[in-house]
Amino acid sequence: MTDASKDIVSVRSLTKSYGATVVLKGVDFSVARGEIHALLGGNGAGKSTLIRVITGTAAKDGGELVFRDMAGNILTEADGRRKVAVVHQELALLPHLTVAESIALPHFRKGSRVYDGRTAGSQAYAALSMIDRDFAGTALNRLVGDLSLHEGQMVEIARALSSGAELILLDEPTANLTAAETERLFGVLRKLTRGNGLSVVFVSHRMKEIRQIAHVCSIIRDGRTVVGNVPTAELSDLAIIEHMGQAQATAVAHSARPAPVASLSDEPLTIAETGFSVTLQPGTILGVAGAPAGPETLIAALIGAAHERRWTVTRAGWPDRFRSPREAARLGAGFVTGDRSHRGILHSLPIIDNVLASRRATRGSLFATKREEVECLDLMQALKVKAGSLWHLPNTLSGGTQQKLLLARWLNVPSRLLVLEEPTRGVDIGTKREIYQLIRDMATTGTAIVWWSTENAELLEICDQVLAFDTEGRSSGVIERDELSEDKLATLTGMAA
Amino acid sequence: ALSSVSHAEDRKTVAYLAPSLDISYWQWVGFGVKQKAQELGMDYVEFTSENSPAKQMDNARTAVTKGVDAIVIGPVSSTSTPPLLAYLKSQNIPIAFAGIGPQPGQTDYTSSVTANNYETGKAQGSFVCALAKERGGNKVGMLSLPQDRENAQKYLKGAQEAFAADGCELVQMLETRGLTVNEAVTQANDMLTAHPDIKAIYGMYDEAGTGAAKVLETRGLTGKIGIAVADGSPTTIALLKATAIQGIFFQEAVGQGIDGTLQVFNALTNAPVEKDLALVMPLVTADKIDTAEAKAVIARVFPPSN
Amino acid sequence: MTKTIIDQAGATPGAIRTREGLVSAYRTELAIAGAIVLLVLAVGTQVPQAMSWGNFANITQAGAPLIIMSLGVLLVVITGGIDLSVGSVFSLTGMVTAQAMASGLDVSAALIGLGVGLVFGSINGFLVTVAGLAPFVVTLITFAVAGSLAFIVTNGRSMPIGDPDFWLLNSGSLIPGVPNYILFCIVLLVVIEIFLKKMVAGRWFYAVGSSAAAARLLGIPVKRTQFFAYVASSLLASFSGLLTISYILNAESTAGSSLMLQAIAAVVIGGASLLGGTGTAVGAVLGALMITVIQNGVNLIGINSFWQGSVTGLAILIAVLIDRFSKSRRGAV
Amino acid sequence: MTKTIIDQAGATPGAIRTREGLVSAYRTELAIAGAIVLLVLAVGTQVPQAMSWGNFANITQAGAPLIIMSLGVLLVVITGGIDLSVGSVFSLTGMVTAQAMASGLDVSAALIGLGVGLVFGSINGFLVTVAGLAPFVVTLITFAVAGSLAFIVTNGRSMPIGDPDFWLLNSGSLIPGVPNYILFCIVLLVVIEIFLKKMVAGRWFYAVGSSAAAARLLGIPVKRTQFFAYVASSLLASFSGLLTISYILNAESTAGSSLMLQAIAAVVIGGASLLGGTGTAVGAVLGALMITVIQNGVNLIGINSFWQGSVTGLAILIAVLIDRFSKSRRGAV
Ligand SMILES: Nc1ncnc2c1ncn2[C@@H]1O[C@H](COP(=O)(O)OP(=O)(O)OP(=O)(O)O)[C@@H](O)[C@H]1O
Ligand SMILES: Nc1ncnc2c1ncn2[C@@H]1O[C@H](COP(=O)(O)OP(=O)(O)OP(=O)(O)O)[C@@H](O)[C@H]1O
Ligand SMILES: [Mg+2]
Ligand SMILES: [Mg+2]
Repeated sequence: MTDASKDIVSVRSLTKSYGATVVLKGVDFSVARGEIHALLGGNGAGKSTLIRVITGTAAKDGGELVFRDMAGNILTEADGRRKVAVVHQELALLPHLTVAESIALPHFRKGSRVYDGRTAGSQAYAALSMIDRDFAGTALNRLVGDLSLHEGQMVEIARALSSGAELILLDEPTANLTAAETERLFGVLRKLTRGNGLSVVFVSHRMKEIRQIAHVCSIIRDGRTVVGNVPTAELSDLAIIEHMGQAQATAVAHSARPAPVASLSDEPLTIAETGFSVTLQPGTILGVAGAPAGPETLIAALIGAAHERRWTVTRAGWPDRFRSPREAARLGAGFVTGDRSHRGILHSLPIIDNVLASRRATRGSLFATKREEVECLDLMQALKVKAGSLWHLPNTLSGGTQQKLLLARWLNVPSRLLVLEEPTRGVDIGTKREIYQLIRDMATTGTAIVWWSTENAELLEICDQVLAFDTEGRSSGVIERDELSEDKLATLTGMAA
Repeated sequence: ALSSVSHAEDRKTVAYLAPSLDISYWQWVGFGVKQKAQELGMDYVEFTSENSPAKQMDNARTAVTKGVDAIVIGPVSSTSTPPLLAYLKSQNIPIAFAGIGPQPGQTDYTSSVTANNYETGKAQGSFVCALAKERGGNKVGMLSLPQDRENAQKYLKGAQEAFAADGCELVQMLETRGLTVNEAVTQANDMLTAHPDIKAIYGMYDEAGTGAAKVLETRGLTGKIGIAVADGSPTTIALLKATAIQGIFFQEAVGQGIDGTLQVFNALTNAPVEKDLALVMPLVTADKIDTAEAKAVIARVFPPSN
Repeated sequence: MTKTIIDQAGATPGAIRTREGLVSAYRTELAIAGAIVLLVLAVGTQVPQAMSWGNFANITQAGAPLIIMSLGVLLVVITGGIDLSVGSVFSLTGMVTAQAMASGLDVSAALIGLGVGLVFGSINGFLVTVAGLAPFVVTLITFAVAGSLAFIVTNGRSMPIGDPDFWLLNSGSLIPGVPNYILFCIVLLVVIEIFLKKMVAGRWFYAVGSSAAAARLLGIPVKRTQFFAYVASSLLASFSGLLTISYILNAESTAGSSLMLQAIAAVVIGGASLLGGTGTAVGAVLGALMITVIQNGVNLIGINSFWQGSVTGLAILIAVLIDRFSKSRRGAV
Repeated sequence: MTKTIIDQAGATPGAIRTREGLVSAYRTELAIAGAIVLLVLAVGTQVPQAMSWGNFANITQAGAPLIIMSLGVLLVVITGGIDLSVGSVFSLTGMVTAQAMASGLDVSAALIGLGVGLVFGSINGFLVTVAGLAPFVVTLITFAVAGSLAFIVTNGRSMPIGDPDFWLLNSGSLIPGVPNYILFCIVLLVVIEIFLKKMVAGRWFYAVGSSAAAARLLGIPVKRTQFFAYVASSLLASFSGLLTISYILNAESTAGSSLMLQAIAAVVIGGASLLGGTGTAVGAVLGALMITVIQNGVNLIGINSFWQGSVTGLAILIAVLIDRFSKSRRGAV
């Protein structure tokens, strides 16, 4: 039977629309004290919207939202929300503030108080060091704007952890974390839920993580609850996927695929630094694994984004070094950024311009034609994008759907090299498989793919070889397909899987 | 009843086109136009050109669209007027200039009522030079109108000639941008800092005199450095009475409006018109300020409400 | 603990619309157009002549320079920049051209005038893209410098235009029956709107303004686009200045000083955001027209000059509130 | 330079910390201060009196209104907004106060003057936060309206200040030996700098300007902060207007018209970005001082006023290039 008094928050028949789009069509959802509750669903199911309604950033249209205190008494919504902390899917970063300030400032509720930098620093240090001690030791006075995406993610999590909230809502917090950081985060969450009765709502598209951390799960699909409060152990992976409405998604294991057509070119590509090199044949998929520092410099060199002197990229017909991403793009090196919100999406442009941007930049055509609309539509259907119109703005799309727009930019663009940073970040389980297939198809036409992922399972599934970096950012070796395993990756990257 | 309707239809309208509103001078010309128009049974409308000749032209066209019968204009500049005059001629509308005249060589206007800036500049230059000599020096400073205006150039030319003739040296001239007292205060301060030996100040516009007087007062130099100013306003008259400044060359703003309006009215009623009226700018000194003569002059300078 | 499992058939994903409705694409523009019509009608009830052909000619003639300048400013604003120098470039172009004519050059003096735009546009573009300075600061500097040069050229004197045929530039009719100033406005409007909407390089303007970082990674030539925007803006300001001296056959150092704020206001009223990434040529032109119509109306009604600022301010406020209100009713933010 | 000590053992966290040095915290400010000193020295070689105490008094006296206005504009700019209405509010405050005194009120007329700031600040704040209009448009409207009201109040006449003691506000000495105008500048500078650096609400200004959307998600009262910024800006503009009429004992409708662009320029020269999130009170004050010193120098040397714009523009350019260059040498962008 329901023991509602144990729930810290519960919603019933919740509805929410944006304009003509009905997003939540009657969601029931409740979180008990001390539990870690996975909130699951496909892209655009309404998870982030539900979180926004619970935290009050979006107003509900109808239904009931109840917060309770320890004794089970009903609180006002305003009082209830004070007990809630959240890490949004699109990070709420304040680029001009220091890390210490970003973490501590929101905890000072009253503007008339003195902002005590020292207390703020200790608070921030304490929270950050739970996830990464080294980072905490060096980051406090850095500007948030100078952080990488994954460092920014840690700042956000630290802020939530240090808020003293009784309920923490984490919307895909691990999408930008390395395996080791995820592991440490899970440790902290377990400790806090057990010891302090903290409740956690956890959104992720990574099945492995869900099984690791969540006691119970709820699944929403198309704005309705289809599974509510079921122990995670009671549901098989397949059942979960089915409830999400993605039954067609089959687990395609790495299968032998036809040799690359190599129509574009037979030139191999050699990536080298002092005392190390790896050659990439057309049509191969090179995975990149390890702490972000190493892959970041390699990728910057591959696409000409920074004046990177450490790496040389050699290929007949290409210069020693790209001077700009534009030069790279025109010579056939495409790139999907991992920082969707700040370096990927063009927020004020409609979907069609977002999708076609790289085609237009590289093709050298003068006019944006009507034919492009058809092309765009095809791409969106290939990626199962849920949208009302090609002319809607990207911020009307769910996080995972926006990610698909980034991928669509380079899909089927004849390129010699495609560099992907976490291309499936935030993409749901069903579509992920299809993306793997689409990328493999591209490889088959001769495109060399560089795929950076922090999700080892993904690398194992799709890559022909994997280049590993250690935690110091040094390349620690290439693993060939036959030797690829979680253990081997863990040893070379210095990070436990 | 019929006659009153036909009377209303007969009523003429005069439009006043001011170059800008940032100087009270142009407001006072407007006052004169309005006053005279009432007297003559005409309606009055006004437009502002924001120092832009294009806006001035557009204003004229709007006025014609609106159905005005005559125009009194303080032009943005003399050279800005030829197409305007051509247009008004084609519409058969009489136009009188006030304050600033038409471009030399133009003839298609009804009347031009201006101050004789060159002569005034000469007279004021002599007066300022005399002030300096009374105070035991021959160095003078000038707070000038922006030298992009013809009237300012003429004042300056006259003044320079007078200085040369009378043996005075113009050691510094600073031009205003904003025509505010505050700016004049800053400029007078800076001028006296750079040239402490200045003995008299030539103020080319009213706010310049007010600002210079303010600075002298702060520095305890009132009377020790002479000030003469052109234009005249209640503020400078008060300063003159307090002997904070020594002389005002009155420019008859209201008078120019009155005279200009009368000339266009004459043109409309086929009465004889006077084409070029160059009004002298009478000097009034502190001892003469309360005479009937001076009062008659002041009535033609600014509206009584001021 | 409540445990629920509901099963439902997979929802069919709705069809994606590919056509952009004209009404929704130009919603802001329609709102302003409506506001303009209302304004004209309101003035017309007071002053019947407001609705005459003569007055429409007045409005277009008076508005043409602002319209053209606003189109240039729009290009910069779309890329996320701002151009404060346009009014000064406008004045300086007039002075330089008039001076060149006075020293004996024929109509080719106009090319020298356009050269002013080219030079200042390039300086703006250079300082923004290569030196990496903030657009506001850069164009504030060129605003001051060009404004000061406009006085220096002729030592402050205003200059009549000697060449009697020069008025043909503004008031002649390349196409019989259509005065040039209208022709130029229409051609520029159409060319720029098509460029922005339909040409790849035009879409780059929006991409750069939307996120310069993202645009760079996409292989879009960010700096070249920005540079081009500043040059185009200055050139259009120059051209607008030429058109004006051709209209009144006189060049004045202060001719453009009130235009800069008006042009930016026109662009913003027309729906562009100063944060970049939005705005249309149609909107900018309508914004400029709206400002012109307000000024015309204020003059026709004979509102005391002192009140003009207040009336203009309130009219703009009402226009942007209407736009804002129509937006929020449709749920968009 | 930032010195970083990594706490490996975690034994005594209190003793180990990272510290931001004063020099690096105020790097831009130091660069401007240096530029100001250089400017004064350069003018001094031409006009020795430039280095006199009298001239320093001139500069502070002339600069005080701009300094105070710039501090207000800074608050708005930090939150990512802009305030174009300050010059008009400055003028209107003067006219209203003078008129109130003329109609018999005593020094309490000054409170009515500040009321002008309060009203216009609230209107700006309301339209930006509640109506959600763009700050540029909102303050352009209030710029026009307040500017027009400044004429309407006295029907265009300038007004002398009747009360002979009113000059004490500006030139009296609440603290013996320190004229009030200097006192006000220093007190406002210190209060605002401490507020911005050390108070939670002050940090909110930076958070809001850094990213209003993120700040909102973090529970920071974005609208309240913005509203407060506009009110503070208008109030300081009003106060600055009072100080000016108290100095010259005369109120004019156009008194503030040149100040708005100067105040924004001061803030930007002082290192604030118009995109929000950065800027210091010290920087804004130095920026305002720099502009004042340039004008003073131009007047002292007696440079033809036509050249003032060019000289000022180039000086600003050099200042921002020095700042920019010193930044990129340190690797920051
Ligand atoms: N501001 C908005 N305007 C219109 N529609 C919106 C808006 N925000 C979200 N939506 C729509 O609401 C639906 C649910 O979005 P939501 O972000 O909650 O999905 P989600 O479950 O978090 O997906 P993901 O896993 O991709 O993050 C989507 O179809 C999206 O297009
Ligand atoms: N590397 C570190 N190891 C352990 N604790 C640290 C470390 N860095 C900072 N802290 C903690 O954070 C506190 C504040 O650090 P911070 O550098 O912000 O201080 P601060 O610069 O002196 O503050 P203020 O902003 O007042 O100048 C320190 O007193 C310490 O408790
Ligand atoms: Mg989501
Ligand atoms: Mg600190």
